Amino acid sequence: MSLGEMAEWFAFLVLALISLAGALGMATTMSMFRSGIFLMASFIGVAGLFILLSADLLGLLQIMMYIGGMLVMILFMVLFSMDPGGAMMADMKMSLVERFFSLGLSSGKKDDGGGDMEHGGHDGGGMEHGGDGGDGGGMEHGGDGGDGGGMDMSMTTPVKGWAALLGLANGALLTGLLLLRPAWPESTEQPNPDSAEQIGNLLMGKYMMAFEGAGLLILIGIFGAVLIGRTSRYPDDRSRTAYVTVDAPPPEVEESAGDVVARDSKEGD
Amino acid sequence: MTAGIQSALLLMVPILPLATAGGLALAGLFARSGDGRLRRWPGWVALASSAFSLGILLLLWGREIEVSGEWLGVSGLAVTVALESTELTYFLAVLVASISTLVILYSIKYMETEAGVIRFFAELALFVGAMLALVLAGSWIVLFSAWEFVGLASFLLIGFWYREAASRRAAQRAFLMTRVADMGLLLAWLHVTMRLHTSRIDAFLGSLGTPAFTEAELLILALLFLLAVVGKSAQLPLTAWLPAAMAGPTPVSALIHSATMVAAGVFLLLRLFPLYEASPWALTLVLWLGLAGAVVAAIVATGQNDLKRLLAWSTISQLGEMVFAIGLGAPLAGAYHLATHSVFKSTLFLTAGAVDHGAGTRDLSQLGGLRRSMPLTAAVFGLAALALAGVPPLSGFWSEDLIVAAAAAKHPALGLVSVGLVLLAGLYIGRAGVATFLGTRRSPPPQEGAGPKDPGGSMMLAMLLGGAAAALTGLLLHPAVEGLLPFAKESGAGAAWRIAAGIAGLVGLLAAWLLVRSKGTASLFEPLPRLLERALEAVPELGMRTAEASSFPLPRFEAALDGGAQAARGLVLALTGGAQRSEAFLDGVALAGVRAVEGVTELTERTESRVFGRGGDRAAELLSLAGARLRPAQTGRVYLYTLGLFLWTFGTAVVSLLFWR
Amino acid sequence: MTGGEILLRSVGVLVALVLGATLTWRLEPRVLESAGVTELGPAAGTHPQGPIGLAPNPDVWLYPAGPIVAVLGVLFGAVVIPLGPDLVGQDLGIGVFYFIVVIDFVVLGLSLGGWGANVRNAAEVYYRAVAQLVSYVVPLGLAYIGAIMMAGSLSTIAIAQAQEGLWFVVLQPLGFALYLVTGAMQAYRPPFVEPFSRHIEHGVYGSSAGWQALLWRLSMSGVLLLVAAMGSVLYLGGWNGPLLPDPLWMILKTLALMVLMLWLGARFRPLSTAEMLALSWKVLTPVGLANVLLVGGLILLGAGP
Amino acid sequence: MAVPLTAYLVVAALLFAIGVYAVIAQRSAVMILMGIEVLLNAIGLNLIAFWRFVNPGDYSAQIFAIIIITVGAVEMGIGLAIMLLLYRNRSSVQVDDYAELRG
Repeated sequence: MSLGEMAEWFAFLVLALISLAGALGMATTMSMFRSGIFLMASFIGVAGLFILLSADLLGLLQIMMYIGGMLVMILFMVLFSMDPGGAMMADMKMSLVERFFSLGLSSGKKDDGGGDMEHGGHDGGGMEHGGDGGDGGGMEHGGDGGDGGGMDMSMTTPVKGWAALLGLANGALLTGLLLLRPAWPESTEQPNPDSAEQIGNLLMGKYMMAFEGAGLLILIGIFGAVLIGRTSRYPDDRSRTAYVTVDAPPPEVEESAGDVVARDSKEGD
Repeated sequence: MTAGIQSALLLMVPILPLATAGGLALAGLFARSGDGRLRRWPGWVALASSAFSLGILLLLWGREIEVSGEWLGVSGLAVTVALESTELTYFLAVLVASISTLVILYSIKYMETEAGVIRFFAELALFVGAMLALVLAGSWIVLFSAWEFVGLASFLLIGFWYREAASRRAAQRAFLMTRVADMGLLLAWLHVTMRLHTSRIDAFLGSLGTPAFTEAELLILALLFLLAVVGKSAQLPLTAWLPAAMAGPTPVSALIHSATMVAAGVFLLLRLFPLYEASPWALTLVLWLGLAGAVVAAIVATGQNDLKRLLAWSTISQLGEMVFAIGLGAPLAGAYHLATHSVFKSTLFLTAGAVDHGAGTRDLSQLGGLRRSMPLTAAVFGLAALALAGVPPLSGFWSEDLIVAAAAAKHPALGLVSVGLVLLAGLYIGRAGVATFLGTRRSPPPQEGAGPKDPGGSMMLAMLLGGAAAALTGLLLHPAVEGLLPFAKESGAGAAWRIAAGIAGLVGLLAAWLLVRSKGTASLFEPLPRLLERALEAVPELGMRTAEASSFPLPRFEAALDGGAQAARGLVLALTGGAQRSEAFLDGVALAGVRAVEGVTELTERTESRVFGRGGDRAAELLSLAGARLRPAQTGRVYLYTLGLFLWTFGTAVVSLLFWR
Repeated sequence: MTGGEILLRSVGVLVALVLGATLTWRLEPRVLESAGVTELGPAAGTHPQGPIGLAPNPDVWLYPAGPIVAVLGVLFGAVVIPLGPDLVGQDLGIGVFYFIVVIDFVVLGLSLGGWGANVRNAAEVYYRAVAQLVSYVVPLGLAYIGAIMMAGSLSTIAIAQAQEGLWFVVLQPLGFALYLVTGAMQAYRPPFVEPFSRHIEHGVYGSSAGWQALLWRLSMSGVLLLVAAMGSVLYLGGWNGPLLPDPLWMILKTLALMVLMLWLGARFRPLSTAEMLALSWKVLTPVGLANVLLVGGLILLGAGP
Repeated sequence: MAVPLTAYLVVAALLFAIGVYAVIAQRSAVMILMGIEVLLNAIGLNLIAFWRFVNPGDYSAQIFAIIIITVGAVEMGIGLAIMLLLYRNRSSVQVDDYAELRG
C-alpha cells in the first residue's frame, strides 16, 4: 500500500467516523443544541466524503448550506423547546450511548456571575435589540426547571427501544447485503477535475428544466413558509388558528423571580 | 429603414398595448376616481396605444418582417419566440388594430359614467395587445400564450360587471367552454413541437409536403386544431357561450365577440390552411360544420327578441359562413368575409349599444320608431344592415358574392343553400332594424323626460366612421384583395348566381319589413328557433353534468343521464317540431324517436335506482363497518406511524432478500 | 506535492496569517479611535489575563471548541489568498466558493463558544451572529458573483490575473460598494457590531480568558484581514501594480481597503440586528441583483477582459 | 481509488439506520426534521459514491444530489414555518401533543 493510499484510507476512516458519530450523537444526546451541532458535524463528515469522492463542489455546497441552515434550525429549537441545553436531563436515567454523548452538559445549577443564568434563564425581555426571537425562548424556559415538574420532560417517544432495534436491524441488514455482494460494475474512468464547470454546464443545459423547477420550488417554499409563519394583520382573523387550536387556553406564563432579578440588573447598567 | 428598426417596430405593435394594459392596471391601484372629463384619460391612453400600433403597422406596409429568438433550447428541442409579418398576418393585424381603435374611441364616451373605467380600459388594452400578438405570432408558444391571454381578457371583460350574477355566470361559461376547446390547440402544438423539435409555425407548414407526418397524424392534428377553432369561433356544438357573453358591456361585444376574438378561430383555420388542404377528410368536416353552424344560427337569429343576442347569433352564423368558405377550399373568400364582417358587425354592435343607451332597452318588442329620435343611429344601422344583407355595393356583398360563387362551383345545391343564408341574413337583420327604427314605439320609455336621442361625442364619431367603413370597405378592398392575401382567387361563378346573391338579401329585408308590419315582432319560424336554441344551450349543460358525474359518481350519474337524455329529447323535439310544419307524415317517425328516447331515459332511471342505488348503499354499509373495525389502528401518534412505515420497509427488504440470488 | 512541500506551505500560510492578524490587531483600534467610534466591536480588546471563572458553568465540549473552530475557519480561508501569481497557499479551482464556505466556520465558532459558555451575554452572541449571517450571506454572495462573472473563473489567481489591465472596481463600482458594506457585516466591524456590543459586555470576549481569549482576538482580527484581502483580490486587482513587487502591492491594497472600510463604517451609528436584516433584504439584495444584471450587460457589450 | 465502493455504501447504510432511529425515537418535531436530513444525506452519499465508481464521466448524479439538497432545504423551511404556527397556537412542538386524528 502506497503512502497515498494509506492517506486516503486514513481520511476515509476519520470522515466516516465523524459522520457516523455525529449522526449517532444527534440522535442520542440530551441537549438539543448539541444535537444540532452533532448533526452539523455529521454533515461536514459526509461533505468530506464527497470531496474524497472528487465531488468537491458538492461537498462545499453541502457545508455552506448546512452551516447556515443548521444554525438557524438550532435557533428555532432553542426557541421551541423546554430545555435546549439539556440541563434538566442531567440526572435522568440514560443508556450508555446517551450518557456518552451527553457528557459534560452544563448542569442545572446557577452560576454566580452577577445575576446571569444558565440557558433556562435566557429571556429576551431584557435585551436592547433582542426582538421577538428571544421572547419565545424566555417564555418557555423562564421557569428554570422549577415549574416543569408535572410535565413529561422526555425527549424521546415510548417506542425508543423498538426504534433502536429497528435501526440496528436495518443497519445490519443493509450492511450484510452490501458485504454479501461486493462486486459492482465499476469504471476506471477519472472524473474531470473542474467539476464546477461540468455541473454548471449541465445545470444550464441538459438539466435546465430541473434547475428552473428547483428554483420555482424554492420560491413556492418561501411563499408557503411566509404565508404559514406570518402573524395575521387582523387580530380577529381565525383562519389560521382554527385548525390546531384546542379550547383550553395555553398555560399562563408567570414571571419567575429570576427574570425580575435579571431584568433589574440589566436596567442597572 | 434598417432591418433592426423594422424588427423593433414590429415588436412594438403588440407590446405597446400590453404595456399600456400593465400601466393602467398599476395606475388603477393608485388612481382616485375623478369625475367628468378627468375620467376619460384611461380611454385616451388606451386609444393612443392602439392607434400607435395601427400607425406602426401602416408604416410597415408591404414589408415581410420576421423577429425571432430562441427562448430556450433543451436537448435538441428549440423553443422559439417569433413574430412575423407576412401577407396574411399583416392583413389581419391591420384589421384588428383598426377595429380596436374604433371601438376604444367609442367606449371613451360609452363607459364614462361607469365605475372601474380604468380597469375596463386596462383589460381592453390587454385584449388588443394579446390579439395583435396572436395574429402576428410566428411560433406556437407565442400563438398559444396569446390565444390564452385573449381568452383571459375576454373572461375579464364579459365579467366586467362582476357584481351581477348573470355576468359572472356568463364569464365562467365562456371561459370554461373555450378552455375545453383550447385543449385541442395545446395537444396539437405540443405534438408538432415534440415531433419537429422546433416551435416555429412555418417549420410545421413547410414540413407538410414531406413525410414528417403520417396521413392519420395529419388528420388527428387537423381535428385537434378544429376543436380549438370550434371553441373560439363558437361553432356547433359549442355555441352557447357567445350569446351568453352579451352580458358584458357593448363595446366588448363589438370588439371581442363580433370582430376579433371569435375571428381568431377562423384565423387559425386560414393560418393552417395548408394542413387542411393536406387532409381532405378534415376539410370536408370543416365544410359541413361551418354550413350547419351557419344555417342553425341564422334560424335561431330570426327568433331573437334581444337586439344584442340577435346580433350574437348572427355572428355565429356569419362565422359559420367563413368556416364553410374555408371548407369549400376558398380561403380567400373566408378571409375577405372575415374582414368585411368585422367592420359591419362591429358597427352594428356599436349602434345597438347606442340604442340601448338611448332607449333604455334592447328588447325588440318594446322598441320601435326610433328613426325619428335617433336619425343618425338609424342611418348607420341601416348602412351596416344592408352590408350584412349583401346588398351591392356595400361591403358584405363582395365577400358573400365570393362565398356563393365558391359554393356554386362546388355543387349547385350548396350554392342554393348559401343564397338561402344570405336571404336569412336579410330576414333577421331586417326584422331587427324594422322593429327598432320604423313604426312607432311599442312601449313607453322607462323614465319620462329626455327620451331617446342620438349619442354625442366619441360614440357618434366612432359609429359614423364604422358606418362609412361598412359602406366602403368592399369597394376599396375588392380590386386589391388578391394582392393583399396569399390565397388564389377562385374562378368566379356565373352572373346568375351573382344576381341571385345580390337580390336574396334585398328580398329578405323586404320580407322582414312586411312581416313586422303584419305580425309585429313575433318570429317567423316559431317554435323552431326557440327549440334549436334550447338544444344548443343544453350542450354545456351536458358537458357540465358529465364532468360532475365523473367526480361524484352515483347521484350525479343519474342527473347526467337525465340531462343528456333531456338534451337529446330537446334536439329530437326541435327537429320534429320543424318537420311537423312542413311534412305531417314525419310526425309518426319523430314521435317514435321521442318514445324511444323516453324509453331509454326510463330504462336508465330504473337501472340506476335498482342497480347502482342499492349497490351503492351496500358498498357504503360495508365501508362503514370496516371503518369501525379499523378505527383503533388510527392512534394519532406520529411516531407509531413512522415506526410502522419503517417496519414495512424493513419487511420488504427482508422478503426481497429471500428472493435474492 | 510532496509531504515536505505541504508542510512548508502550511507553515507559510500560518505565519502570514498570524503576522497579518497581529498587524490588524494593532492598527484597527487606532483607526477607530481616531474616528471617534464608541462601539469598538471586536476591536475593543479581550482580557487574556482576565479573571478565571467568567463562564463558571460551561458545556465542556462546546465551550473550548468555539475559538478553535473560529481560528480554523480563518486559517483555512487564508489558504486561497494570493500574495502573487505563485505565492499562494493552494490555488483551488473553486477557490472563491471555498473561501465563502470556510469563513462561515467563524460564525459556527461564535455560536459554539457563545452557547457553550452558558452565560447570558455570551449566548446572546449566538442569536445575533446567526441573524447577522442570515442578513449578509445573500448580498455578499451577489457581490462576489459580479467579479466571478467578469473573470469567468472561481480561482482567486485567475480573478486577479483577469484584472491585469483594469481593476474591476472601475467597471463595477456598485459591486465594490456592496462588498464594502457586506464585508463589514461579515467581519462584525462598525457599524455592524451588534454581536460584540458594549451592552452585552463585548459578547464572547466577556466570557473568555486565557488562551481562548487570545484565539478569539486572533480569529476576529484574521476575519477582518481576510475580508480586506479578498476584497482587494476581487475588486482591486490583487497583486497587480507597477514598480513595487507583487506581495507588497497586495499587502498595501489589503491594508488600504481595511482602513477604508473601518473609516467608512465609523461614519454611521451602530445598527441593530433588525435594522441590519431590513438593510440587507430591502436594499443590499436588490442592489446586488442589479449589479449582476449590469455586469451581465457589460460582458455582453464586450467590456472587461 | 484505495477505498472500495462498498465501504462508502456501508457508511451510507449506517447513516440511514441512525436516521431511522432518530425519526422514530424523537418526540420533538424539530428533531424529526433533523432525522430526515440524515436520511437524505445517506441517500446523497449513495448517489455520489455510485457516480464516482460506476459512471464518473456523467455528472448527472451530482445534479440529483444538488436537487436533493434543495428539496431538503425547502422541506426544512416549510417544516419550521409549520412548527412556528403550531407553537404559536399551542406552545408545543412535541408531535404526540397533536393526536386529534386518533380514531
